[in-house]
Amino acid sequence: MSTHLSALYTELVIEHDKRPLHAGLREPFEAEVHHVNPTCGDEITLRLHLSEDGAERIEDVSYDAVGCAMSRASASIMADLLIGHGVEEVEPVRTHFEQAIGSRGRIEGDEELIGDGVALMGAAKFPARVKCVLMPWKAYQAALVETRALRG
Amino acid sequence: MSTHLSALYTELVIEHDKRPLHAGLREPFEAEVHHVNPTCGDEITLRLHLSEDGAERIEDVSYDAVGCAMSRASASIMADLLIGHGVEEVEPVRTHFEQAIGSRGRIEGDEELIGDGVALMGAAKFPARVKCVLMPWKAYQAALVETRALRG
Amino acid sequence: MSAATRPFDVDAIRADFPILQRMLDPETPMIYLDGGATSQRPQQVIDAEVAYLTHDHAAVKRGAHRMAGAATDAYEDSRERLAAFLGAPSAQEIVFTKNATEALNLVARSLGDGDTSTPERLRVREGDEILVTEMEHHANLVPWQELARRTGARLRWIPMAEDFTLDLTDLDSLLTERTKVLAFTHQSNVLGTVNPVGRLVEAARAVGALTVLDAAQSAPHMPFDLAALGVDFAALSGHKMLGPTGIGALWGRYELLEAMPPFLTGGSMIETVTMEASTFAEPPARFEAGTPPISQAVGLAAACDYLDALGMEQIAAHEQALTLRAIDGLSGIDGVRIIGPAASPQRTGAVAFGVAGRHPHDVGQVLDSYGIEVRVGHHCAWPLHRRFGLHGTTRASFSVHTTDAEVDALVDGVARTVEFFGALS
Amino acid sequence: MSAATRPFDVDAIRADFPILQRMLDPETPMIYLDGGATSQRPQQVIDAEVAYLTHDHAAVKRGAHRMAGAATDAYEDSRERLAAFLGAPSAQEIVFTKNATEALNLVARSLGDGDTSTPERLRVREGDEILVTEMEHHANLVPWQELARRTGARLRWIPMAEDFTLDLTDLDSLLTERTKVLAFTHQSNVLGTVNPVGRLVEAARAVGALTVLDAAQSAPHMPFDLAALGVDFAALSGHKMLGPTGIGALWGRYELLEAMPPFLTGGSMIETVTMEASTFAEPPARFEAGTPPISQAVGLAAACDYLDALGMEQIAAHEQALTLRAIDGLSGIDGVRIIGPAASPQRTGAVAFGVAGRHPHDVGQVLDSYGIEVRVGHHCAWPLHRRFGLHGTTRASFSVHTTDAEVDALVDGVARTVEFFGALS
Ligand SMILES: Cc1ncc(COP(=O)(O)O)c(C=O)c1O
Ligand SMILES: Cc1ncc(COP(=O)(O)O)c(C=O)c1O
Repeated sequence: MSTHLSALYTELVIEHDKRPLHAGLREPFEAEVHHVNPTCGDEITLRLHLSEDGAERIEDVSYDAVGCAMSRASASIMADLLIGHGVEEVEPVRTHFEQAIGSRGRIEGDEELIGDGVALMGAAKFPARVKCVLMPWKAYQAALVETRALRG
Repeated sequence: MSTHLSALYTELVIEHDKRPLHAGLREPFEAEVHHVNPTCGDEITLRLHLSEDGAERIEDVSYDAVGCAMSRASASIMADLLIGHGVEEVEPVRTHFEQAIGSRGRIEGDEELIGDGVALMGAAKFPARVKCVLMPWKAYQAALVETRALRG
Repeated sequence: MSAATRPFDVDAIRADFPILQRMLDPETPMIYLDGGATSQRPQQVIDAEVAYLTHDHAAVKRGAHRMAGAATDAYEDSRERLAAFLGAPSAQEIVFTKNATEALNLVARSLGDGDTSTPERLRVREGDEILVTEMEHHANLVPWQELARRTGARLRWIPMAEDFTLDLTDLDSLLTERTKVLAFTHQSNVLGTVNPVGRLVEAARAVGALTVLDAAQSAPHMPFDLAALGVDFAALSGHKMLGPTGIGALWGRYELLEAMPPFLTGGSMIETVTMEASTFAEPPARFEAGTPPISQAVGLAAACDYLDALGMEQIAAHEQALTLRAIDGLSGIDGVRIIGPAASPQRTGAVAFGVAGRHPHDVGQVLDSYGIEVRVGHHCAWPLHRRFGLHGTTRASFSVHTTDAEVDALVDGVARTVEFFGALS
Repeated sequence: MSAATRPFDVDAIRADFPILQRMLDPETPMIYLDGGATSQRPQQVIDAEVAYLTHDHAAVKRGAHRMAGAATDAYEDSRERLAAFLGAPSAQEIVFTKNATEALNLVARSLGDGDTSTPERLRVREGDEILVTEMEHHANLVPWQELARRTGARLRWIPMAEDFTLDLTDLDSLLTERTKVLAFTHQSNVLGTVNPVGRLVEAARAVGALTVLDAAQSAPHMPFDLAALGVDFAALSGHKMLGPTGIGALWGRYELLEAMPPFLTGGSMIETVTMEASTFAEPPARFEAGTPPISQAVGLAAACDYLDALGMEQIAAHEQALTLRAIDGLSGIDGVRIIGPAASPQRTGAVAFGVAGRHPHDVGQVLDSYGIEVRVGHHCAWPLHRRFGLHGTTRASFSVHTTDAEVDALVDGVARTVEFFGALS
């Protein structure tokens, strides 16, 4: 097996793909978004539930993801990184993750910040896969915008 | 002066350009057509008058040509070749002229058939000029079609 | 189309394609099995374009100088060359476009743009129907959806049968007196299915409908004779037939083109222009607004020469043998399912397949690590995939330069991919 | 735009253009003064395209394999490169088209195709007005005539003044609350006149009209900064800026592109497709249906590199000096009349002229016999010629590789042409 393959399909990725965390669509939620990757037809439906107290604590991220191992693993890892944290608190995580994955391998993923997310960094060298990995995060961002719009 | 130039602007061409035969628009006529060369904007208005007796004798070809020396000379030479002859009788003239001028110089013009028309054969090597030279002939053909349609 | 003038020797052919020397990484040679998406250009095509550029380039049709003459000749000779390759009755029926997509859009737009001076059969309006098929590439579907939306016409389609061919059972009720156009692909870019052109054309003619053939996948891979096919329009792309990107062609019967309104407007397609109004040139100029893809036309003509020298019969036979070899090999792998009709002499060019429980993106990724470049996803035929409950497929497609060894590497690679994921889970 | 990185040495530049070695016949070297129609490609541009083709070619955006990645990178990097060259705020505002003509058609069609979901300012309808100028190239006139015809909008135009500049006297009454679009050329392809972009943009903004700039003749010949120009859209062609044929570009403000309906439809521009309906991708993908001109984009990026290395300031200065030299020389010849504004620092690139009593076709033919390749006719600006009572003009246009000696040969050639016809008549 060539090296780049083992860097892509790490045990962690396969594990998240097989047993995705927080998968499924749950109530309650404020916003539900549906994103599609037009190149490959992958889809994610994602629901976001924030705390009612104005602190914007992410109470739940539930989702239904149809796609490749990378995109499913990414959704699983993301949900786990987000749930239980404040929106502002996870911003650095999101930003760093996006930067690292978009860097073509120039920026290494910081495990302190993005935890299992480092397992996805093998995709950074494959632009087509970067899109797969980012799709759940784009969906989260869109859901956040909607939720905030809703709450005024 | 380079050789091809003298082959193009022969004395005959210059003569026909300066003192075009049968120029001007005259009555009577059955059909009047207006042709334009979209590349250079050259224009010809041409009127055709055939004998009434069914013999299709070309009684008159009158025209107003705005264009380069080649196209004006061509109109002049054509009118002179056509007037006074039967439509069927001049068909071989027209066909030979078109073939020779479109042949890139492979077919020489036959002076027996096309008279002064041979003076235009220098244009055969210049596709853009071939269009100039052919414009009056195309106008004649169109006028012939119209006249025949009119006469039933 | 003309008789082959060189032996079909794959090693010699491979030597013509400089990119085949490419290594994906220091250990991995490239096995390019994605000619269905875009083909590679042989040195002959590259050289023809460079020769034109270093000797004859100028603006076409607009100049009177000798360079303009040389360039116009090069461009118009390329039109003649393509016409001969396709078996078109006249070069004046060939319109150069930027790709097959533009060619299809041209027809779809023009049919919606007519006015009272346009013959009825070339005007699609409310109450009319447009018939396509469920296997179309988006390029031969979305323009018709848009035409229907703009005009109020109704879009209908011939459904797929379970065996991956068109289900023609209800053709008679799908094709009615209201049908103005039947647009369909010659060969599916996913399944490899070749559609029964003769039968479809006959049925369309019976109701007076125009036929538009998407020949993007067929013209480069089989003996192709427009006169024999009997359609009214055909579209193709240069970059799928060993020619340049940036060029495609629409072929249309002259008497139809002559009665159609223009699509793109601007320089070189006009007859007269005033500030108030313009009139338009005869075809093909009417449909070629602006400076055309001149050097690309020269490259495309060289591609026609290249293909004809090998012989389209020989190319079809070569690619068919590879297809059957691939089907044979892949069917033997547990968990692999061929998406397409059973092996048949009609089935050339491409093999799509699925690996049980595995997303095509992942399959493609693993194959890529072995150097095998195949395409994954819906291949711009999303409705077709949805019809069969698929999110996507993996597709290998074969070219003149593909070898048996490469097909074997594909089969071996797929087997290893299945193992790879088996070991991981 | 960036600072020059190589000296402006015309001999060295000429060595980059292989076609300049061309002889028209054994005695006649070619003097190419028709860069305004299409430019020649330097070896660097040819090489970049060939390098891409022999190393990285594959289909873009549709594949997951490494070759598709390499090709997509090459294509998207070219978009970045062109954006930087033009001073575009974002590469996502660059749409690759086949030429400037398609770019202008794209805007004109899209503005006529909206529905109730389209913002009012991006919808041209009956009662609206479209303003152009009398000096436009057909590419920036006919598409607007057609838009007016299709929608029932009214086409108006800014007339020419006697001094060959736009007559802006009545601008206030021409530009009204009903004006949806003001489309105008940056630099006239015939006269060399550079229009006052700032003033026109300001006036258009004041009435809420969109501005569409035809930059086909300006972007290749002067420092060009979209941000500073302030227009909403701009169109250009690769083949006029030392790049390939078969590629052009539309630049548009992202927020406008984002709200506009697509033009060509098909693969790669969709979001989702079902048989019933489709939704479309974000710009620029939304406007790039089908396989794009990939290797041509790479060539165009190399052309941007080439121009930037020489420096656009330096190029403008060089071409301006040639223009003034030509005007100076030609004005000295009896019977020659310059068609264009008086010599000024604004006037670069092209000189059109007439020879008394002689049709431009004949003038061009004689010049061609001396090896001087100039364009004759109405240069796709027929209304402009008609306005000045001209059937056509002869136009010399200058490029980075044009020398003083070539301009002198032109002047000498025109003098000899006048003599030649004088002697004959
Ligand atoms: C001012 C101007 N606009 C538009 C065009 C059209 O460019 P193209 O033919 O490359 O589409 C040209 C060139 O012919 C031009 O000079
Ligand atoms: C069957 C079919 N039709 C149309 C197209 C569109 O071709 P292009 O992208 O060159 O316009 C393709 C290729 O993508 C195809 O396979």
